[in-house]
Amino acid sequence: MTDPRSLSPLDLDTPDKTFLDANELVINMGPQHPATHGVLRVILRLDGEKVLGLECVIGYLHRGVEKIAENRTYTMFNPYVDRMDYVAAVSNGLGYCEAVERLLSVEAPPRAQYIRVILTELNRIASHQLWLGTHALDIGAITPLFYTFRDREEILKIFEKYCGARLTTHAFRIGGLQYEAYDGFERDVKNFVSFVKPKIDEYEELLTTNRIWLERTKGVGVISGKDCIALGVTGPVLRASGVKWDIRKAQPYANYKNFDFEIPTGENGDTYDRYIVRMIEMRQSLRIIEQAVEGIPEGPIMAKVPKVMKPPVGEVYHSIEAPKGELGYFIVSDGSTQPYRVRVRPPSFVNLQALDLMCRDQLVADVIAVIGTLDIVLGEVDR
Amino acid sequence: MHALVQYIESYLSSDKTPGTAGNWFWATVYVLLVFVGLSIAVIAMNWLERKILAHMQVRLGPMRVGPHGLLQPIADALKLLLKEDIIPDGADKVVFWIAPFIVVLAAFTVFVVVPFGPTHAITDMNIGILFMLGVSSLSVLGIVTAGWASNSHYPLIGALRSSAQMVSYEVAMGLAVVSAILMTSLNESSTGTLSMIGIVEAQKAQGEWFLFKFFPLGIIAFAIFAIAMVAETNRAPFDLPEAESELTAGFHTEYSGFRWSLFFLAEYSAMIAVSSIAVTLWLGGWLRPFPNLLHGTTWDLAFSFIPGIAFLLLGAMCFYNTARMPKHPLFKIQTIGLAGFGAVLALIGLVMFLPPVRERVGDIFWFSAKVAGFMYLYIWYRGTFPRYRFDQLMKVGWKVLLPTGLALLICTALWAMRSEVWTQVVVPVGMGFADFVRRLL
Amino acid sequence: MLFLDHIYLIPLLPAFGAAFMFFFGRKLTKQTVSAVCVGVVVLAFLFACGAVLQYNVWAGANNHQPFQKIVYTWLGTDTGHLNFFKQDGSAANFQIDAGFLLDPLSAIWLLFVTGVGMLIHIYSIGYMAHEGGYYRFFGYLNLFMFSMLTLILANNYALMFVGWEGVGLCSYLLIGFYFHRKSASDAANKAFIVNRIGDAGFILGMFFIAWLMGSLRYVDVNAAARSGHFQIGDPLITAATLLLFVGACGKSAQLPLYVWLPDAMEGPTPVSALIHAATMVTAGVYMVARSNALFVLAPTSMKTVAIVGALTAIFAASIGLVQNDIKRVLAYSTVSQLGYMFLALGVGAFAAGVFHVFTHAFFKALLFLGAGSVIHAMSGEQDMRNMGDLRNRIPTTYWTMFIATLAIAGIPPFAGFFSKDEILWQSWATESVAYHLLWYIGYATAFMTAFYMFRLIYLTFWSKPRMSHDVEHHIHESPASMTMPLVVLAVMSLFAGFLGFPQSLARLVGIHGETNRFEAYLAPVFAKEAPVFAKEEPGQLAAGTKEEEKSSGTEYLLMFLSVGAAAFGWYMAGRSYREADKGYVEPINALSPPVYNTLLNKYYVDEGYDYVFTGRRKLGGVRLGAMGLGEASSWFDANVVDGAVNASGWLTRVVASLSSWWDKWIIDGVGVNGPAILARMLSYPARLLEWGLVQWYALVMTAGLVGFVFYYVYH
Amino acid sequence: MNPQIAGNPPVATPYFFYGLAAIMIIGGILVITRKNAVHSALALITTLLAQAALYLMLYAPFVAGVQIILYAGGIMVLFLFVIMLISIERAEKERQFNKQWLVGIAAAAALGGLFITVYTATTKGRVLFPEGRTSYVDMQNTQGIANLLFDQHGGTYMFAFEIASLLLLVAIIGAVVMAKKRI
Amino acid sequence: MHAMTDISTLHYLVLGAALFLLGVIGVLTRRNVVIVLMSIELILNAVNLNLVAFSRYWQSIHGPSALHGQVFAIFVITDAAAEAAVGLGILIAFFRNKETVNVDEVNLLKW
Repeated sequence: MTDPRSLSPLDLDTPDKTFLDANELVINMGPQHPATHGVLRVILRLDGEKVLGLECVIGYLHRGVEKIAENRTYTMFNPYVDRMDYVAAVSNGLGYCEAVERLLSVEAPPRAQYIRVILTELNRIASHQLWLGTHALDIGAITPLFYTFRDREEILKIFEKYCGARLTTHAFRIGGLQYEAYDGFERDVKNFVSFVKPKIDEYEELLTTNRIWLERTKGVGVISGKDCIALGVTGPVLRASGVKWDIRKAQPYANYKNFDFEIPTGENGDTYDRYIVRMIEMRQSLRIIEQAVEGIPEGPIMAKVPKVMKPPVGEVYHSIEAPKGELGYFIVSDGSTQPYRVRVRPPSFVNLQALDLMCRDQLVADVIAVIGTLDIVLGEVDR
Repeated sequence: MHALVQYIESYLSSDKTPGTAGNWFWATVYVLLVFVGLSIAVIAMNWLERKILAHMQVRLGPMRVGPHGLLQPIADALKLLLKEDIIPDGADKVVFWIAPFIVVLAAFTVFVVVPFGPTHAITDMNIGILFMLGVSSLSVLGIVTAGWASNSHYPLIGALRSSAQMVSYEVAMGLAVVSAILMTSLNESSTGTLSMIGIVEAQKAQGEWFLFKFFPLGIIAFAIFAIAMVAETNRAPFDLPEAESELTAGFHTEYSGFRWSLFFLAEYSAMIAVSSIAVTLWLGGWLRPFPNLLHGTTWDLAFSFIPGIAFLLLGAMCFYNTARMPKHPLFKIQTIGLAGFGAVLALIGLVMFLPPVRERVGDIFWFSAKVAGFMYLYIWYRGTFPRYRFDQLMKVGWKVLLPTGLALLICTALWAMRSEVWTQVVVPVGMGFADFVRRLL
Repeated sequence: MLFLDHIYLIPLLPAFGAAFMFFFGRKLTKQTVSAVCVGVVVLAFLFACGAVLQYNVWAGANNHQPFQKIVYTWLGTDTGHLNFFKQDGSAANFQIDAGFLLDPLSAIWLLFVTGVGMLIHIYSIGYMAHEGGYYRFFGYLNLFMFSMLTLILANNYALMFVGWEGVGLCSYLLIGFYFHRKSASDAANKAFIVNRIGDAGFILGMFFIAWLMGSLRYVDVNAAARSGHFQIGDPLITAATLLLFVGACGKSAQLPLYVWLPDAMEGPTPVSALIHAATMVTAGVYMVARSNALFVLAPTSMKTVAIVGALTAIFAASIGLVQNDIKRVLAYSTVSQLGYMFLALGVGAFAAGVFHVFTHAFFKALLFLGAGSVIHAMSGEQDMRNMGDLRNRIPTTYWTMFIATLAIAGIPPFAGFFSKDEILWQSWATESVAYHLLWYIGYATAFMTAFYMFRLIYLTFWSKPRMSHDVEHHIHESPASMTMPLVVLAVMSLFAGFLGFPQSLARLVGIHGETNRFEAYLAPVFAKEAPVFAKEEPGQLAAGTKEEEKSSGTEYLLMFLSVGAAAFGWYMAGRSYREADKGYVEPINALSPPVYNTLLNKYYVDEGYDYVFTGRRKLGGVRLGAMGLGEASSWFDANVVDGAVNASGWLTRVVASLSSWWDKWIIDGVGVNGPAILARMLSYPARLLEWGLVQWYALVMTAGLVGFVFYYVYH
Repeated sequence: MNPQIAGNPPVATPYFFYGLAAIMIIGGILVITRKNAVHSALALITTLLAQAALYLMLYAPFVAGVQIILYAGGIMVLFLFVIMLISIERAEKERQFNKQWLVGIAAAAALGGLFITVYTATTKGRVLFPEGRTSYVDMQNTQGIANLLFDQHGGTYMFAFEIASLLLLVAIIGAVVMAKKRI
Repeated sequence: MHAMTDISTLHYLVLGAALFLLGVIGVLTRRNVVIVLMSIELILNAVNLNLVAFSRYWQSIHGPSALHGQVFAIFVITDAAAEAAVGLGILIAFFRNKETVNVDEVNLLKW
């Protein structure tokens, strides 16, 4: 048997030989498929149940967000970014706002920074909870989905109370915040922290030592740190492969350098390690939230920003650690009120490149597990 | 009129099943009863699975159709019957038609020999357990043809998986069953039997459930069977053939409406059927708990009240929930419905206290209760476990269960023959060895 | 005598390291690799020190003969498979041994090769720490050490040639270490091919020697040469020495075969330091010095050596004036300094040439290692135009390099001053006035050397920072494993010169007696030549005879002049480059752009070679050189040779088709196939029973069944 | 009719026999005439099940059970599996009968004629196949077969049974060796 | 009730003969190997039917334990299983090499 990694890229013209001879069977998964998390289409080339290679076909959800940006003012474009990774809308907004702030050379006041951190970390927990539920569902455990959605609801309630929206929040403004934290915001956040801590143990009880879960995830979709770096994979996937890279630590933004937290890493880079890493990340996020909510300073929530934003001519690349990995914004300003070009570096899109490598030589059922463990959001992949 | 009553009474006091007795009329009545009972059981199972699973998953489950969604299965059934029946283009129409019927037929036919009581079976066959295994294995044919006839990749893979899985686990299942059958021959008078009723009678005669016989051999056999039967019915965590995240819906992806509901019916009937086998072989079938230890008329009387009490408790639960219903006018009908349902249950409970009834429904109640326990297990598995991968499933079947089953069979046989083994093997060999040692010295 | 008796262990230790890397290197960690490879070289160095000390004791008791240790005879007449006849027709007892020889000349080489090699090995640990192919690199380095030590310690030309080829191979491997870079592999090929030309000369010269002398052992050859049997100016000896010198030109990068050395800078910097500055390139010098007994018999060869050396020196130095790549400047400097050494050899000042080799090894290795450290600090940047103002960022590197620059420029009292001055003085001191021209050339070169070296220092360490932001951010001093060798080498550059403290200066400061210890130590190797000159050709060559030195006054003047030239070079460089900022103007460019461009493009020598020798470019529509020859022979082959072949083929075909017709229709048709067709027709009925269709068999079975039942029922 | 005294009534009436026989014959004809191998296999399954019912009528319940488990549940599943593995679209479009089909049918007809003559023949005053009447014996069929196969004193067919197990082992290995692409 | 005559052994024999003939025709005329194998199963089943019928007849003469015919039938079924496994294995190997299931295209001893 030749090493499947040495095979040429998927050749879709390969004739579908007889099922028996089954050297190569080409199967189309998606775009309408329960396990592809949206409208991802995967063309699999199989030898029996073994994956020889696969190709992702994307673009079914393309809305031209980057192009739209060129015809909107900086302020007007802000809500659009929420629609990319819609399960982590707050993170998207944070990245965009900070990028434009850098372009304008302003900095949000400390109080705004703290509230931003709290909301972003809450959103990270929400994103991971959603990931856990759907991932477990893909592998066949249906119950965790309901547990996680129940607890995610509490986060969405806080969002709703804060800004009125639950999913596409548009929580931040360039230069700070639009809304002051409502009365009892701190109390709500503290309550949530104490509420969700035992719940995370509950998820782990269901899965972490479950024999079938271990068999389905250990050694599945292994990717080495080197390959991760070569492919540009970031986020929990990279960390599970043993690379300690988190932008919150590596290039601190907002005021993450004021908080004490750890970056979990895995060893084997398999699906199980990614699961563990995300579970620990949720706990670490709670740690950050606890510290942040204790230390919210008083003061203004909005920096001095001109009504009509005309950033100086120039360009800026700013990236943050979104729940799925490095989310970067590259904005070119030509001095007018509208950006000349906005380019988004979405973590899901980049991480999806690793799918082929991770699925080679695995079984079809593992493809499902691997898609789940990559934690992609098609809105962000296609933009 | 009197003659009719007398006829019925004479039948009820018979000690034979209608099939054994060759009574066509009663056999037909029994077939109808079993069919109707089974359908009700499947409907109830449908509702219960949804409710129990929902409560495991911190949600309510069906609540709208009828009080606490009690009428939901009926609504579903109506919907399925009224749905358009789609046959995909390019499908093999004849086979596509026949396949669900094969599955349903196989699932229902096995109930011909299921003993709900010493006389409460349609017939008692000489080869009862063999018949059950054989006919239930016929459902593989239906699944394979269904998958093939759909002319689509996912059903075909699902069907192949399903049949490979069922064929594989049948082997382990068969070995576990054989070791139980071996135990029936240890009766002083009997020479062993394949008859379902005979197996239960053997347990009664030997004074213990086969589950506890030759501890721990009986329990191991039961465990093998309990695992294999989950795989055999394609239920979680062995539900690969219909793993929706991989194969959409497995072999019945292309089926809809009435024909789909047949598959549904067959799946649940098969679950009940294999649970019945387990109950019959290891859990003493219709026997009430401790029939030998707590015997005597007083204990009989005490135990015969339990079915009625159980129904009364169910009725009481309904009434309690009725009281908890919202007092809004919109809920009026539901409240009344729930109360009515409770009343019916309570009435049934009361009827079960009547001496002629309570003396005869005890067997059926205990059998059904044990089967219901298995049904709950099925639901519990589904709420807890992720799904196995196919190679892991095959590994469990062939590398774990099959060798264990073989070893178990040999151990059971040796244990059963231990006196012969002792007198004819161990003692002569030991004597010979002693002789050898003596000569050596 | 432990060390002397087991002298063969010195080359074998690195050979063991190389073999270990070859077989197991891939699996080893970097720590293990460095421990093994550096360890064996350190051991070799210690062993070499021991051997030299023992030799000195031994030589004192044995009339300063060379020490020989013959391990086994590799090939020779006494093995019975070889008959050897000399030029005069007499049979000779010709032998080639795996033998080792230690005398003052090889002792000096042995010490600085192992010593500098050891330092560079240690340096490489730090330099290569983040590179791929770590074990490969060290394996090659060890293999190089093995080859070089074989070259040095061989007791005959044949074994020397083994080492000679070995170092060539290692040089090829190490230049092409980054083989994924096209430029690196091209440079490696170039080095190998150019060396091959020189090697051809060497091997022919070796044949001449064997033919003339009947032996390749140094002791035999020297004895024969000094026996007076040969006349001075013997044409055969001249031919042999000229051929040997061709080999030396190839290996030591002299005109016109120097072209490979600048390109060899594609290799890692430690390699440049070890092979292409300190050790391997001096192999030519070693070989000529080793053959001194022959060379003195051939004055024409001596002149050639001197002239080529002087021309190379000024030629390379002038190119070095304008190069921008820090390593290239050093490469041309190396070529230039090698020219000096050959100049010294050519004028008969063998000891002076060897002394320059010795001092040059230290300061040039130091310069290269320092350049490597700079490159390391600059994140791989090699262009001096993008450096500047590094002296405070990497002070150790700066100071050590500064010392080396002072040494190479010839500022007293650094090592270079003594050796270079000795060469200049010796070339002036020759009788023939024509030789004074060589002194002028050498003098101009000395000025240029000072200029371009201080240009390097100013552009790199002084002037304004011109590097990009990112690079500037990362500037850092190298690790200790890299700076430690720098310091050691700097100390050596400072003090090595005092080994050859000139007699005249010593007199000046009031010291009497033998101060030029170096020359004295080498005396047993070279001194014997003097009488030969004196007798045969007085006045032509000054050689190392102190009696014929001119007055000390002239020597002081010359010293003062050369120091003045160096100082003036320093001053000029400082004036031009001290304040250089982005977009500074080269002074030569400002003076005369055509000259500048010619120098910048290295006198267009590479292009010229492409036109004339390789034929890579067409000269007026005609392809010359190797490729031209290939094209011509290809045309000849395709048209003339193949045409003849095709014609004979056509003839054969015509005849064959006639024969084929006869065979096909008459022999096969009637004679062979006829019976076969007959047989097939006859066998068809039998075939019906067995024609392979399963169902036909079943049918036959059924028929049989019918028959049997029928018989059973009705019989 | 009193169920108590039913005793051992005939298991089935002749209607059952003729009905089952008709199913079997029709099934057999379908097996050899269908283009689609899956249809053939389904027809064969029908035939086999009907035959199992005939075994029950012949008071051979154990054989009937084995017929269902092994034939219908085992061998035919194997057949269906293989049919699905090989693509049959092409086979359906081709000629279904071979070139000597006429000769084959003629040979079969001759055999059939012989069967008829044999079943109706008498030789030398002796009826070749007597009109045997089945009588109904109540017995423990399974135990009887078990006694023949392996009773305590060696069993009449014990050796044959062991040989059969060996045969099955050989068949398993052979099938695996032949069907597997890479061993 | 018993309007028809009872079913005798000969009835079964005739049925068996008919099945046997169908099987023979299938084996002799069909090209599809799968169907040929199924026809062989038909033949084996016809034989089994005869065996069980004779066993029944034998029982009526020699008593209820004379079950030799049924034991034979079980052996035949065993053989049928082995034959099907090996036959289908050959078929798969054949199909893999020749891409056909037609028996008359297998007229070479090796390919």
